[in-house]
Amino acid sequence: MSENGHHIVSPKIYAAILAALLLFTWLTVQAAKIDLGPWNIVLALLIATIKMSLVILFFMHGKYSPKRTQIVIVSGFFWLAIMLGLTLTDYTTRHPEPSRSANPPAIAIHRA
Amino acid sequence: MQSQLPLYPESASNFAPDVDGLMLFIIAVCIFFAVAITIAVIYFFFRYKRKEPGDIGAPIHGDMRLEITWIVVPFFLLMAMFGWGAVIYVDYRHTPADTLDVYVIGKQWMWKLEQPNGRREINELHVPVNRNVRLVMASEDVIHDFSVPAFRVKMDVVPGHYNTMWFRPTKAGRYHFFCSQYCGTSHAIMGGWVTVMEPDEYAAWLAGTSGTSDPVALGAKLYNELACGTCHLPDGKGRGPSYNGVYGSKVKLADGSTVVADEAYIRESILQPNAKIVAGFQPVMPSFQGLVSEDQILALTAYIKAQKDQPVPGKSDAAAPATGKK
Amino acid sequence: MSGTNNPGGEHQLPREHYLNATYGIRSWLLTTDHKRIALLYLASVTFFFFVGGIFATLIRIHLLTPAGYLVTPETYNKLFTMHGVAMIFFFLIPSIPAVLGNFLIPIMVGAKDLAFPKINLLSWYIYVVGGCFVLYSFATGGLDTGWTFYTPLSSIYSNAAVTPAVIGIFINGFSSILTGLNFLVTVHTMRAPGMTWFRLPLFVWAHYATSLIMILGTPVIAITLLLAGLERMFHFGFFNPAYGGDPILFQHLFWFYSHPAVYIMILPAMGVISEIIPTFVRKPIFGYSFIAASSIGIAVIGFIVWAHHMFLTGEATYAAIAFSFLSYLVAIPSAVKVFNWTSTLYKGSISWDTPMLYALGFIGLFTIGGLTGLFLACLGLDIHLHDTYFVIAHFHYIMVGGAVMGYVGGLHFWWPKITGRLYPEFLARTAAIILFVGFNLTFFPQFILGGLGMPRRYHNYPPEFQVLNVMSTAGASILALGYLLPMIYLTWSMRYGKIAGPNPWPATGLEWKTASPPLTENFHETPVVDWEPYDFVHRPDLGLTGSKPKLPGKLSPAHGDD
Amino acid sequence: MHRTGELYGQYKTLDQQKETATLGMWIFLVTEILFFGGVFLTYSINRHQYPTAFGVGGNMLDLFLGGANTVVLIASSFTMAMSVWSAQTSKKAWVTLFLIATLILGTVFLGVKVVEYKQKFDHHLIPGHGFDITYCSKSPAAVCGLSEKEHADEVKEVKDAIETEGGVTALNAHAQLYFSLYFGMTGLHALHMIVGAGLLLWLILESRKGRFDANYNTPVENVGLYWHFVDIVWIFLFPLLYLINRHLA
Repeated sequence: MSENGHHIVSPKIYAAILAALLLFTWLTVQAAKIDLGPWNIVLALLIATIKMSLVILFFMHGKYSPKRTQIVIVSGFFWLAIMLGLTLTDYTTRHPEPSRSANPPAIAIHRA
Repeated sequence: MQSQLPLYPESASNFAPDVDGLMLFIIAVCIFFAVAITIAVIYFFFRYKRKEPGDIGAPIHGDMRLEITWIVVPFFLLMAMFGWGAVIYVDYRHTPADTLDVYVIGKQWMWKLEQPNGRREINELHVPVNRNVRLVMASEDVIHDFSVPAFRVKMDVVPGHYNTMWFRPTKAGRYHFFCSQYCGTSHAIMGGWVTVMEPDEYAAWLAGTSGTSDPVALGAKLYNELACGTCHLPDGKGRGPSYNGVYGSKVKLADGSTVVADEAYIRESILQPNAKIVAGFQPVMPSFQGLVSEDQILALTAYIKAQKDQPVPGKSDAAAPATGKK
Repeated sequence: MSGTNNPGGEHQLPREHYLNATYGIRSWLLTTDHKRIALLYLASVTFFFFVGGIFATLIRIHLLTPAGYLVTPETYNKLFTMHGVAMIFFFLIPSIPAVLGNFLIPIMVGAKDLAFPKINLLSWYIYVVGGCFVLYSFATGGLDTGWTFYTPLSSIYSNAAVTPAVIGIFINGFSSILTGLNFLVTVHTMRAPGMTWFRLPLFVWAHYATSLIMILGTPVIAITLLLAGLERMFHFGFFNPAYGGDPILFQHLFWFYSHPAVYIMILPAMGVISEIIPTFVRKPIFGYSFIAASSIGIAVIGFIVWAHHMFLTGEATYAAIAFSFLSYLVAIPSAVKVFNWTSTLYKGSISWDTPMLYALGFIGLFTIGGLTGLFLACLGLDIHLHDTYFVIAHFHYIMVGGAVMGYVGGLHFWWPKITGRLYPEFLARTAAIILFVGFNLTFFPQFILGGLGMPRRYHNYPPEFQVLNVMSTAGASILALGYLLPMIYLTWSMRYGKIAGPNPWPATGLEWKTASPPLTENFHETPVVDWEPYDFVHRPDLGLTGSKPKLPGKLSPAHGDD
Repeated sequence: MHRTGELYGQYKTLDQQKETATLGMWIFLVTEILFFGGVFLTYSINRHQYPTAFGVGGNMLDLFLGGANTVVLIASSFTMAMSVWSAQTSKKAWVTLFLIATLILGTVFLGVKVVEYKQKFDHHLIPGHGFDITYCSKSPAAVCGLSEKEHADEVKEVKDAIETEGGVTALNAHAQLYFSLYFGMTGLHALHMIVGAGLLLWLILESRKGRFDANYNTPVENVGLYWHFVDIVWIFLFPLLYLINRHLA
């Protein structure tokens, strides 16, 4: 970027991205109305990720940025993944316990 | 109990020898490295003290073999510590099947413990020697932590979770237990004693009289302490309905339906007062969620039950007297 | 002073420098000069060090007797909480980065200022505003949640002034973020010609790693405390068990920042030590690239170990095993640093100047602090030692023995650069020794107390623990004296100290190539770097003419393996 | 305020100055990712625990308003991108125009958000003592502006949820978690929008003076980056908050 001047993205691409984003928005609303079991959330997040990538790559010029900027962007998401991923290792491998609920657990203890 | 300057706690459970062995290993490794580095530093410090103001040192930039050595050797030592520690921890987190279960409730700032036969204790825990004991622990308010240094065990007591821990006492005696997770003002006095007894002594102790007091009296005390009486007047003319004769009766609600005033209804009325509003009253009562414990709800329920035979105040309206809402 | 590049003549202060460029209170409060901002930070972190220090003193006096000597339990709880909050968020985290880092990083990389000077000033103001909120909380009811703010104690049950404190720390976080952002961008884009990545001083590498943690970790503590604050203020529920929320989740989020935050405190101190040692040993640092890489390694691995604070919360066994393993990995880069520093001493020409005493003290204390971390990372031992005084002793060895020793040592080392004057050497050496002795006497007994099972945050304790507690309190009084001394003679030397000259030690870094104190724009013209870091052999400009030992034929492994 | 393309003292070249500003902005956005990451994590864990209550809560949001807002925000991202393009190609009048369009769209978004918040308030969905997830299902359909069919669906859904959660108390508690997160997440997002709107206002005033052209457009570009980032946050909030278990309704 600093060496070869500034990349200018043409309005045509912007318009195309706008159209794609709107299409995906419609798609995600439609997909949500169908019962796919656990896949609903996966699909919704997948579509959101695609939309995000489009915004970053084109609206935010991520595709045309110098490598250093791209590394910064990727490392942001990498650290987010560390935070989510490692915390979920705890939650997904816990032994099933009596459900946490609004009532203090003393109840079950008295029943026991 | 011990000399003036104790250096290590007593060893009184199955975990103590394991933990102490590991502790000795890590202490040995640490002392080796700490002493080696200290000696090296002090030796170099005197050996290479500057002689002339303009002197400079030998231009040594590094050595790859040394770097690799002091990455690889510590790595294996560290893995040994990790592995050994993990073995003990896995053992600690996997309770054996044949345990004596004691229920532990932590609340600001006391421990309530309940033996398998229902015998209750406050800030005291009696367990038999050489028997696997499991503590099933819950908190009524904030996070606490049940810690017995002589057993080398501790575990957080978290509201909304059941945490369990286990140990096998190996030596009769009395040992401190502490609350080890900071829990507010009197955190430091939230502790007590674990008494490890011979099995026959324990059996005799367990068979002794229970420590619980009369729930009705307890409920009456709470009725005063929580100022229930400022609204729930016995004559039914307060802002809330009277308790008299309410237990077991049918209560007419503001939405026109009726419910039977049973335990569940009383409990709900204490915790979610606005869920069912008695006809003729306003939804003004605050929730007592978090203010009263389950023990106390039981006591209050017992107290309300005891008012069953009291005369119902006001006009007696066929099946549904204007009562019933706490 | 041993060794000077101008042995004959007396030095003069430069005619114009950053301190006398402009005058008046406005010229300080509206300055964008990184050096002046550093001094603003110096004043404010010193203030908070005093506040935290007074709380610490009261704590130690209170613990003289088993029943507690001085204050009520409520007050005691507030004392240790406020001690922690003041020291961690308002002294340790900003100390070296915001004072020494701010002053030195632009000069070390050969720039006129940081990349964003106005943002730099803004971050000081943010710090002050955050500090005011926290002081307001201290003054109006105090804070009794522990510096960890564990829910639901902090969000539901505490009756103290938690809300302003949480807001203050939230605000202060942005100061940290902006400082880190400024350093990162400066190191990337503002380096002088010839200042390649592997010619950067290790101090800059350490701050680069620190900045990574600041920008990646701090936003998480900000959002965490914000959520806890919302829970407290508006009956929202995020972690509230009454709504079915999970208090353990708060701890995950909290430690995601607060464990790496330990490295925010220690990494810059390691950077300071990596500067002091080669200067006073007059030889290149042993294993430059390994020390640089280990800083980055600590920053990265430091992010994936946080749940070792939670082994006993009911965390899943598998997760605990994974986090214990990762925690042991972070010990390796720390060990690499210690071994390399020690090896640097070999065949050096070691002077016994004050900064060097601090550096050696640092190596000793950090080694003990680091090694006792191995006990706590160990799953089996943590069951016994978690939340006892062992933990207190361990992290004070790292934070006071490590970070504060590094900070005070660094202040001495760069004091001539900052003020243009030397401190009184004899007093300084005395203070360094007093600090070392007082520190060990204060905190070593606490390891034993922890082993005995004395829980932390106790305002009273069983009588059998008294002897050790008295020892600790005695040490604390020596330690307090040790801190007062530098405070006095450093202030004295600002006016009456001997004029230092541009490079009194002499040292090899770019900061010693400019005047002491430096110009407002640091250098008359942009410097060009054509030497390797810590190279004394090819630097005739340092004026070192004495003999140098011959290069050894091969290194003796006898010393290397310790 | 500096003149167009002025070089600050600490930089050597304009290129360096621009590069520095852009890098700084991206690093700031990385901290924002982690900032929002914290709430997203809180959301994920709680949703993982209470899928039913979160489903019920999600279905009480207005899908039409949420969807419309998504469209509005995406459109504003487009106009923002276009204003950057206009600056890069020195079409000075268009810069201002597109910035104004962006600001208007952003304001519309915030307006719709206010309408939604008001609706939640009326429906007793603000966490706290007055919270009652069953309010709309207990009340006649017209109270919450539902059609008879929608109302019947909601009654059934709430009834089923009470059964699954083991009582109305539990459902209310867990639904409060959902609405705490709803207000926390959308509130934080709205706060970022407000900051963004302030920045846009500043840019519009500057742009009217003709400041931004092919030589100097860093502020437009960097505010643009920020605005797109805020858009991205919403791209995730929309499905997570509005669309979860929509198929059950």
